[in-house]
Amino acid sequence: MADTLLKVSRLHKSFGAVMATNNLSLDITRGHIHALIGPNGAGKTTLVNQLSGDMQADSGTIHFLSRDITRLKSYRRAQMGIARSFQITHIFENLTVAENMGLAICAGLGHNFKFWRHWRNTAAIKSELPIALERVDLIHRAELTARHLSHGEKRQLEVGMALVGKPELLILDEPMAGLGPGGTVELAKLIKKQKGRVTILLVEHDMDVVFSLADRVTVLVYGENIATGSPEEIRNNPVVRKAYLGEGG
Amino acid sequence: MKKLVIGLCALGLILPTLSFSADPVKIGMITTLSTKAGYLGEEIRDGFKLAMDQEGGKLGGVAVELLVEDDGGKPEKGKQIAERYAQKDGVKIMTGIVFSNVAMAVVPKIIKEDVLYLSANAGPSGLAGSGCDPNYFSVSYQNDNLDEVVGQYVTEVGHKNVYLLAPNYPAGKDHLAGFKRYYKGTISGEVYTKLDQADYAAEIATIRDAKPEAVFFFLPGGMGINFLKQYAQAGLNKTIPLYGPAFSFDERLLSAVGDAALGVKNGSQWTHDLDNQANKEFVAAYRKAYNRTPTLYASQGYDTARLIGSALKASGGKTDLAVLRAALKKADFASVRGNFSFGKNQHPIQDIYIREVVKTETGFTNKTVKKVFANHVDAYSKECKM
Amino acid sequence: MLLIIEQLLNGLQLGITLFLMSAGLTLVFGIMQIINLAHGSFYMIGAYVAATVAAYTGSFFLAMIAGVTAAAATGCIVEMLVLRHLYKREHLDQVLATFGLIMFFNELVRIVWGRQPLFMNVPDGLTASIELLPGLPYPTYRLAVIGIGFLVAVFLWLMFTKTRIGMQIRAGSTNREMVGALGVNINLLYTLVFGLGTLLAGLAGVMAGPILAVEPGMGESILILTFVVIVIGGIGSIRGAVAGALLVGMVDTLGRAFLPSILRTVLSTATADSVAASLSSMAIYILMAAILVWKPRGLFPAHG
Amino acid sequence: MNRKQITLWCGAIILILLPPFALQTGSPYLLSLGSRILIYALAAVSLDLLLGYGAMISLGHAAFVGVGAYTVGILHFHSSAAEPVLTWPFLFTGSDNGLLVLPLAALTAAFAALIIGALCLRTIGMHFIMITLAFAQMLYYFFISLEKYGGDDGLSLAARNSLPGLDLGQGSHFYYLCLAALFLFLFFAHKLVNSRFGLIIRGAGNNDRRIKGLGIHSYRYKLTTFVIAGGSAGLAGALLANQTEFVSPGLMHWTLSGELMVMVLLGGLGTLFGPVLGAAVFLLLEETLAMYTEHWMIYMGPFLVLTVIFAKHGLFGFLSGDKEKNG
Repeated sequence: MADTLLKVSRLHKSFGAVMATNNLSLDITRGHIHALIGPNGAGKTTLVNQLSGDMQADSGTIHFLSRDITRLKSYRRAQMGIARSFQITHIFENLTVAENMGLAICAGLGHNFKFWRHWRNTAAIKSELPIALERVDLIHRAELTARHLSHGEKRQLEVGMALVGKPELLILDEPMAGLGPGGTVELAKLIKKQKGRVTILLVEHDMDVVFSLADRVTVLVYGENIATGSPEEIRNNPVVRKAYLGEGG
Repeated sequence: MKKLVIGLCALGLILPTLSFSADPVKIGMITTLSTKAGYLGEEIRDGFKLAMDQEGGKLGGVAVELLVEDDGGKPEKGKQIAERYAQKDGVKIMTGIVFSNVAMAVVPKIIKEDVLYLSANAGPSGLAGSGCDPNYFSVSYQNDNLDEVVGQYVTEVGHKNVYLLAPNYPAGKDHLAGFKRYYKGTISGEVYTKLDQADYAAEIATIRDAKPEAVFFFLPGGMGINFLKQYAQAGLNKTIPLYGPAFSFDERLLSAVGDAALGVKNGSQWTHDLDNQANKEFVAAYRKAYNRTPTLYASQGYDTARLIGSALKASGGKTDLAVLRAALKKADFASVRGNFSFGKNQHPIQDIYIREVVKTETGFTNKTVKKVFANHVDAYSKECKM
Repeated sequence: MLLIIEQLLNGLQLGITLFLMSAGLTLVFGIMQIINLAHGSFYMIGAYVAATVAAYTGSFFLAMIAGVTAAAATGCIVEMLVLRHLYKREHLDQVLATFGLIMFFNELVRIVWGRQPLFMNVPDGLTASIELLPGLPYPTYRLAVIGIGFLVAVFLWLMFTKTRIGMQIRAGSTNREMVGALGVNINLLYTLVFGLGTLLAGLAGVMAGPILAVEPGMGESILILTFVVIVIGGIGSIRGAVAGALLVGMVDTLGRAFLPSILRTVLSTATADSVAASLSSMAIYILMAAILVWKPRGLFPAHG
Repeated sequence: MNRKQITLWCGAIILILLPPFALQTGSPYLLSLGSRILIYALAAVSLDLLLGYGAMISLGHAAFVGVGAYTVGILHFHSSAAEPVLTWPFLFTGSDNGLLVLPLAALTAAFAALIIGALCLRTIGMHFIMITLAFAQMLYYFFISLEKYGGDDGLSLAARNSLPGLDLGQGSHFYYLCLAALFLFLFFAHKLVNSRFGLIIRGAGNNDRRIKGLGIHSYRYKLTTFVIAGGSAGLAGALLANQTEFVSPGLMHWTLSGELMVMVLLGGLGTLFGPVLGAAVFLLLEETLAMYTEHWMIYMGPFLVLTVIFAKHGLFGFLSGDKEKNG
């Protein structure tokens, strides 16, 4: 393994009798777009939550940049360079678009106990904010309260916020969910632009998107990693076809 | 909404300018009408009003206007009301405060600002001793009086040891101190409970275990109801007699306690069965007006009003403080307590009785048992430098 | 020794009374996700109506039916008129609206029944004491309260684990929209849950009537205590309410019973008495703070 | 000038011109009522920082008002009883000097907020509401049993604190002190909520999970806000003690916390200036209703319920036409 960014070994997580994550191991290579697919209830979001630190694993380890992060809190992982978007849109609905993005920039600045100066007047924010807004095509919406954005724009904003901190690993949890065809195309373009610049773990239902974007694909069924490989390998893997693609068509 | 705001603002601005138009002498009553103790203020107010109504809105032949406001038992609120009465309404005579802590917050300040205060209930020691003042009169009692009488009585009855119970706040400690001043036996236990406590099972079990000859308690209002009921339910009222000051045994409270208080002896400066002409008239008129037997609080409100009447008569309706003070000091009115005069600290010198809770066809009430103190002077009088 | 047993029993009894009160509140908190400061008002209404009916009819049973019904009916009306508008609002709005309701109900009671406390007698047949052990008499009525508390706990447990409506209610607490989609009339369901919660509050009020003063504002004295109970136990959990209530009942009772004598061994009598009094009045709040620092979601958190 | 600015300027001018008006019309009571409104407004604005920006629904804010008030009361008690507060590590005999006492009151309250907040902020949602309530009750009972300082009876102050160049015993001087405190705090709070710190607090109030996802440890920011709000509530308490010349545990009772919340919501949550209006309307309403009927709560209660249900943006939102919170 040349350059493994994230290494998951023998991860377990159960809720009562339900095994949400079952002896799961997974390597993500730096620079790849690594897709995670699986039927509903396969435990994709549970896995993502454990990677981001929103949930603690029962056993097993997670290494990031060769450091054991299994027990670290979510904000510490974020500081190390793991950014995530949420399945259900998770932006600051009551703040403006610019403030949302500003917050994401602040997060990268670290020391934020600045009580006096208007947040826009920080040099770093002044220079970065327009670029970050431009990147996700929201500069014309900057002063709108985020809750008034369209669904697709909210997604763009969310991905944009995740990108601001120049994360090592970006976890996108079903970013296309609920988007119309137009929105999906826009967002796929946005993700493709990031390819090579940032490692992405993409949890996605839309197979066309997955197979067009991903370098590697992992298939999750009942919390188990049943296959990992290139899109081509996965497409032709008989186990996967039976367990998953056979059902979904 | 906007109109309401504007209206309120306008009201706030207009009201102060209206205050100097009326002729009658204004009397400001700050009392407790809400919270659990709301009925205390109601009694005082109704007693006071009765005296006014008997003269057709006058006291001592002088037209008076009674302003009443609820302090909610909060000292801060009491202060606000007093301030408004004094500054906005130009009130020179105030009365009505139920609780000592409210009185201690309100009275020292207003009597410095040329207002007469006549207490119709609270008689804290802080205003009876070195804190006495020419502008302050207590028409009711000094707080400890009603405990002192029980202390004396319990000694006379011959109980060798007594268990004491009061809420954990300064008034609770004062009341127990009053009892101890005249009680000569030993104290077998002294327990302070949480203010506003509801359940007394733990204390009652401890009392049963301590086996005292008698229990003295000061638990005013609802706390007293809870304790009396639970004490009787535990069956202790048959073995260890209870004693207390009148505050847990007024007629309105007794109706809520029921049989549980029967036979309990308590100390008071007044009971509705006292045999004097003024009292008979008062009790009859009160029952007619409000359809209930007056409590000691009502009697205090009534006496306060009549005392003010006597002073207004002497001053001819003028609010000249020096004249009013001199007239008040004479206590030239027929008190429903019979014997009544002011000591040098302007607290009452009066007879104090032990009475017993009985059941009559009209409900639960008190019956006078014995006059224990005649012309009793409170313990703080000698500290007063007036 | 006997004293210790008696005090433990007292603690149990206080705990059960608190449970009666908390059960309804934890239902409303946990299932409807709504903060109801006015829960004590329904307790008060139950007690007032029961005391009035008892005074007219002399029957405790009728009084109980009337008190419980009145509390539940008022609860349903309040749910339909006020709370229904607040489910999707923030907790803050709920706090304020129910704060307003407290003011309203306290004053209403004062207007309707007057300011003085009401009387309510112990039901006939329960007035005496039972000798549990030689030298340990215990008031029969208090034993009855313990019994009713047990019945309510069992009833609630059965309802939530064994009946269809119980399942629907629990499902409704996790996902309001989903249950609605399944064809359950969610508005009606919530009215019923709130009615049940206030019914339990009313029952607690009726049961407390013969022991405690029936007076305006009686709800608030016990309200704060029940908050402590359900927060310690874990909001929305019946099991937690039982555990929290017993814990609070025990700590409060035993603190009051034994702290003074324990402290007297190390301090002078007067100091011990006043320190003990302060400590025991703060004891349950200290307990609550300690538990929440240790387990921020209470002892038995309801979800997840 | 837009409608919001006009509203603000009108409010400021009315507040500044009240004393001359009161003196002109011979109604000194207006001044003490005004001072009280300003003090409650200060407490309500500080609570708005928690409620409206950080979404920390504290039902124990009155505790800090009480701590501030007691600082004034206790220092006065010691200075007049000539009994030192501290003999170690240095001798401190208590004080009536406002330059010392008022900041000290704010600091003491801030310190109390630091400890209480550090524990309470471990919880969220309903638990947070309840635990703040419990801590306030704890302090309430603590001060009730504090016999030395009057317990339930409270402490009376013989006179207000002294400040160089001012005579606080005079209604107008005291009024302007309160007004200055309120204006300064409003200015500071306005700066605060628009700073980077404020941005993070608003974000945490809006979506705490997302803030953590961004790698920001929101606990420290929330705690800092809690301390700032507690400290300024303490200052309000210190002023209130001076205004009534009296302190008692009643200041910490949870119903006062509830009333402060009412003021915030009535005026407009997350608007900073709204709570000032809310405090004014609430106190005036209480005052006027109580004059006309002793059953004023029967009107106040439903009024609150209706305000919550219908006036989502509070009175300030209504007057200024500003419908977005956190603006």
